Amino acid sequence: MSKIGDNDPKLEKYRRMQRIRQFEAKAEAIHAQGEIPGALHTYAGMEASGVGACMALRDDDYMVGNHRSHGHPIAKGAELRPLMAELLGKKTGVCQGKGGSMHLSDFSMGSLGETSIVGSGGPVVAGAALGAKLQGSDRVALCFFGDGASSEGAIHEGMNLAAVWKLPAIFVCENNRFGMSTPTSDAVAGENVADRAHGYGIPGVIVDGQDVDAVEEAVREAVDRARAGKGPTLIETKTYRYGDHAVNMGRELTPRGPEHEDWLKRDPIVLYRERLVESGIDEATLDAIEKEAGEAVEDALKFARESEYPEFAEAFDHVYSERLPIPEDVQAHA
Amino acid sequence: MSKIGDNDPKLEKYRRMQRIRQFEAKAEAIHAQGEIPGALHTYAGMEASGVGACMALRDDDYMVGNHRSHGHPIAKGAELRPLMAELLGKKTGVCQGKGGSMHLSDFSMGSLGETSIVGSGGPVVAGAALGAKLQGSDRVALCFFGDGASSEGAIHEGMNLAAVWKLPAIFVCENNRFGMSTPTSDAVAGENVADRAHGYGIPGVIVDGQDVDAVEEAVREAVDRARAGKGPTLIETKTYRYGDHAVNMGRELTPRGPEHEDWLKRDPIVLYRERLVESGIDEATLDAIEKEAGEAVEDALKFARESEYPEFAEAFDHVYSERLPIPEDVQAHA
Amino acid sequence: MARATFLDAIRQAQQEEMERDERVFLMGEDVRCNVFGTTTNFVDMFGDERVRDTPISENGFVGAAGGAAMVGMRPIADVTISSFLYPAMDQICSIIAKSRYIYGGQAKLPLVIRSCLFYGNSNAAQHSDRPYSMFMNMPGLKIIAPSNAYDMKGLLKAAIRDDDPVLSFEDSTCWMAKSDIPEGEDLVIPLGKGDIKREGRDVTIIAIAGAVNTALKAAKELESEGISAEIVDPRTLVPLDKELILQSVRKTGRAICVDVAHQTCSAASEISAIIVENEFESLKGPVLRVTTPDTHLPFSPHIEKPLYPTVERIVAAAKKVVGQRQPA
Amino acid sequence: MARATFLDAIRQAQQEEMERDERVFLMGEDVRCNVFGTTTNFVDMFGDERVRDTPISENGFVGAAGGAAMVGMRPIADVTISSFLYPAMDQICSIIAKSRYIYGGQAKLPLVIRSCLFYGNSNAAQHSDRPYSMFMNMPGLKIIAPSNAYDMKGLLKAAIRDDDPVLSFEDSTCWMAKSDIPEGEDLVIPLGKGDIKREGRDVTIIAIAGAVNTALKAAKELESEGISAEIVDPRTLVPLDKELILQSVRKTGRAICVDVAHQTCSAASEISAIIVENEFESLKGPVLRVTTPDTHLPFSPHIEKPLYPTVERIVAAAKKVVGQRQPA
Ligand SMILES: Cc1ncc(C[n+]2csc(CCOP(=O)(O)OP(=O)(O)O)c2C)c(N)n1
Ligand SMILES: Cc1ncc(C[n+]2csc(CCOP(=O)(O)OP(=O)(O)O)c2C)c(N)n1
Ligand SMILES: [Mg+2]
Ligand SMILES: [Mg+2]
Repeated sequence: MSKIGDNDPKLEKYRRMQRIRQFEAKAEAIHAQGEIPGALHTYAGMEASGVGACMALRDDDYMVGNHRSHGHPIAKGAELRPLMAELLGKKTGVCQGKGGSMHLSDFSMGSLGETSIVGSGGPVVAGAALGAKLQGSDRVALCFFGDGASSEGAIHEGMNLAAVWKLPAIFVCENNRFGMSTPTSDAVAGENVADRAHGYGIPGVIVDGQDVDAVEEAVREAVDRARAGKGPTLIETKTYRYGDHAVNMGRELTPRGPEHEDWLKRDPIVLYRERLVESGIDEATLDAIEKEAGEAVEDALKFARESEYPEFAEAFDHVYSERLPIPEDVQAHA
Repeated sequence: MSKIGDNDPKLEKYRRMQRIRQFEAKAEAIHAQGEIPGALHTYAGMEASGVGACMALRDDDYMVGNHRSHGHPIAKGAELRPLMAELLGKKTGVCQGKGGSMHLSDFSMGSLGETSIVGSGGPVVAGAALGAKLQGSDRVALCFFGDGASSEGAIHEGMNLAAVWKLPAIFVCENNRFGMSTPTSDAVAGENVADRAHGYGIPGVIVDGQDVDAVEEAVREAVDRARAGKGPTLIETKTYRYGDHAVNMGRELTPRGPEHEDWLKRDPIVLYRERLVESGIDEATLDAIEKEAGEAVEDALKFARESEYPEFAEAFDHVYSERLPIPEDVQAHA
Repeated sequence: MARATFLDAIRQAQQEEMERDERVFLMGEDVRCNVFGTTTNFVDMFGDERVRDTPISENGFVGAAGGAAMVGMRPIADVTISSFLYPAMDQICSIIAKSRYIYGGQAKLPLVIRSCLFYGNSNAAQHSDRPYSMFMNMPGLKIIAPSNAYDMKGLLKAAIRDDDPVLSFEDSTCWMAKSDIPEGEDLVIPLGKGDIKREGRDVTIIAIAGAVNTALKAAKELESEGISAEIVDPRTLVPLDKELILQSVRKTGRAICVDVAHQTCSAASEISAIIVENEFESLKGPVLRVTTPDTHLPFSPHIEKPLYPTVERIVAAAKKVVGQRQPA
Repeated sequence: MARATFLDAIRQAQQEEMERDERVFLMGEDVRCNVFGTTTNFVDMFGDERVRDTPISENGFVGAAGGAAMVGMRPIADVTISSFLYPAMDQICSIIAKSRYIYGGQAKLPLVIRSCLFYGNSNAAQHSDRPYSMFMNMPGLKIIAPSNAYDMKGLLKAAIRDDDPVLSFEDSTCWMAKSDIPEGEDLVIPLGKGDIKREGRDVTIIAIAGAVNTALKAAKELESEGISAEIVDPRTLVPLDKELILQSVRKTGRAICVDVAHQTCSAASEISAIIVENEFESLKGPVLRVTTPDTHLPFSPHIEKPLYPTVERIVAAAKKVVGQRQPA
């Protein structure tokens, strides 16, 4: 399926941000109507962070994300159908209905999980980078984690491990100013999460998380360093989430200050579109991409809706390599 | 029991270092003969670190240490009898024979544990400091941990918690150049552990760990800061352990480089004695203190040897506030 | 008496104990914003020194609860969802459970670690744990797992007053259920005392936390089929009221253990082992377990829900044991 | 055939599998210096990329084993002493046990987490844990707990070749005991197959890890008193060879579960529950457990040693169950 401006990385960035935004808008709407079970943590406002970072990666590079999991796979280039089907708990979902909204991880795109245990991606990324190194490949592994996650021991241990072993890892802290309801400054000591890098003797970089090019550039530098065997980098993208911690919760958890409006004015997609237009791309192309993204979302939803739910026996698959025996009394009453 | 030069903090520092050195020399000797069960991790070479730090504390300040637990309580002023009795597994031991060499913790001296799980003191110290703050007292809490321990998530979490809450805590990393057999540089990313402080926005101080006065001064400054409500400090004492990771193991674990001899030349007790003599203290006084320390160790050993072992039923005390019921079949064959 | 939900019972217990004893304080992630409704107006009432939002570092703040307890405070650490106990496992097992012992009684750790059992609602495997049996294997911890609002309040108050560390597992399937709760009165249920939730003659059903309510429904259905089930709710898992369980089994001669946790090495397994060890002579049939099989919990609701113990499975198990020796 | 110790069996298994498959590598604290003797000359043979000393960060390097496995490696993570699994609990439970499932089979985690059961030698409560039953409650992990050098080698090789994560619990009381181990031959013992360590008629003793050796001694003593004990060694705790256990109980009609772990929610409890659930009709007496009581382990050897299952306690338990229905 060829797409408008295929192979143009500039347009690709726009496309992916659009896909994230529209995918989630749809998801939020049908979640409100009860079509998606469980909690839904949206990435709206943070698209430049994920897309900028992933555009600096190769398709075969590794990536681990977190509970706010919709943006990362789309940023890395994943198909929307299996993602939407996963949100609906369908068998055709990217995780066969086992993972849901917090775990939209597409391994075919180099993902190694979107893990909903805060901070738990740190060691995994160090390990993936170690694996790449031991295999003599030049792949790198990138970890998305939140400002709140920086307080977890797992992030510290992952960074220390990567730094001491000079592993090809990139740690991207998406600082969206809150961990659930708690402002970053109430939970994270120090001015910037990136300042932690100093203690590990690795570069610490702060970047405007609303500027997809700036994020891409910072990550690209880190990727080059990593591929050259010079070890990890810690990058902090200063960004903002528009929605509450999770959407459709019936009450507001996150206290918003006056800066809320300022952030809305610096919408990453609007900013980037302006830049593209300034650089000579015509509005019609961008409109077409936007429309195409909307159609892809609709297509994904249709696919998801028409897909089957998993069968009960599948609940016993993937605990181990072979299906677990199903206890008789459970089977009898399922 | 009055002691030579009582109330003179200068002599007290010398005394405590002597007591540690001689207590451990005796312990090592009788451990070699099988009189002390379990592993024995000695503090020889590191006395200035513990004594300097503890001399900057008040008796009622809190402290948590680690598996290398002999030095800290003596540095804080503990009696030797219960410590030696503990090494021998006696009922009169400071932990009633439950803790042994890795856990010489005297709560009457403000200790809140010498915990042998590497790094696990970090959160405890943050909590003790929080407790002091909530109680409106001006006590501070100090955490001794090793260079190796700095890699543990628990240390990171404890420091972040203390920093974000501006707790009266002091983190003293005793960098003795190895974690078991592993050189610090192979396990700990960054030049200095103290550099981690930057990431938490707290002071990070490096101090000569062989100079008891320098350690005391650095810790005193941190204590003043803490009591004034200005939050924690991370201090790294650059020091060295003379013995292997644990003594009497039958083989050498730690690879020693040529710097071994240099460290021996900078023995903290010898250095301090020279300074005292230069400052006008006469040798006889210092000899007397040394002798007195030796006698105290002998007295402690005699006490320990003459003490009873705990009774079997005591194995069921202190799991909870009340003694556990002893299963009949266990009791019958004990 | 006033009707109150399970969640409100938690709030009441915390509030009353914080009013009663200023050493009690509360910390956890997002407790100020009152995510689940157990800290309504707490910041106003107690100030934000005693109602503390923590960094996202469970090992850090749970361990800090241990440290604060050692210096004379009585912390409540709110770990929200039980799955987040794993990052805190070391401080719970190495420090909190063991410090009193390892230091020969010098340390005291009066603290409560609260977390909810958050299963059954499409939260997927990383958020659906019911890990209490892991902690039952670790001496030094007391454990409560109440099944209704009344017990929740009384046990939580007892836990906060207890001089030992207590883990409180709060079943989210019970959150909205209401009980009559005495007002003003001091409702404290001693740790270690189980409760007969329903008397019966033919079979003893020992059920844990939310499973008690499923078992009660099953008992009704069994009643209509002429089988009289006694429902025993241990309420406290450590210490466990063995005598109450054994007494009931002596009477009925048959036992079923119902537990929403994974089967292997579950509380249900433990109770079964205790029964057969002590009441073999009374048993007229096998002790059966109705548990969640040893698979993870999937997101998709259609395949998640049938994994937990259901009324049907309990009824079938009861018929199996009762039928075995006493055909209808 | 050559005599080799349990520790040497571990070394052999690791060496042979590292020679056989270059995806296998080893990491842990101080593995290069070969603390316990399971990595003798490994750095020379395999280089220090494949034999890695880690920082002291169990959650970090155990999780890194998970990450490395996901990209196609087959790591062995050496966590030295089982007590240090607690800091790594989150990566083990949330990532390693669950990733294959939560991602619908996209993730594969072939890795081994080794640690020893380091009890009985005055190491005090923080270093004496035997926590396997905690992990038995967590689906997605396989668990081996061998009792002799032969089994150790064969099971560890199987574990390294297995496509799922395996926890290897290595009982330090077995370290120095020797077995005949076939040389050159490829000794691989399939996970999930138990072993009858001694045949008998009157009572089945299911024992775990080091307890197998205590049980074998007890069996000798029982023999001299006219009681014939069958010793069943499950060897693998997950998956558990239930059929072998039940078969034996069908024959003897009596069962004792011996386990050096704390009693509550132990493997012994689980095995007891399985037996009574499935073989109630065969049972001639109660299933008894001989375990370590639910206290911590003290440093002082005089009070530590009597806490573990002893020959005397096993003999007494056997006499109790055999005597009950079949007086001498
Ligand atoms: C170990 C753990 N603790 C707590 C939670 C509950 N939780 C889910 S998301 C979240 C906030 C995370 O904040 P941050 O890392 O900044 O990511 P954000 O949600 O802001 O993108 C919390 C506390 C969790 N999932 N895992
Ligand atoms: C969590 C944990 N992991 C591993 C160990 C084993 N161990 C005991 S001491 C030690 C080295 C500690 O090094 P460091 O912190 O530098 O302290 P030092 O012994 O050098 O004083 C190790 C690895 C332990 N006790 N706890
Ligand atoms: Mg955030
Ligand atoms: Mg060290």
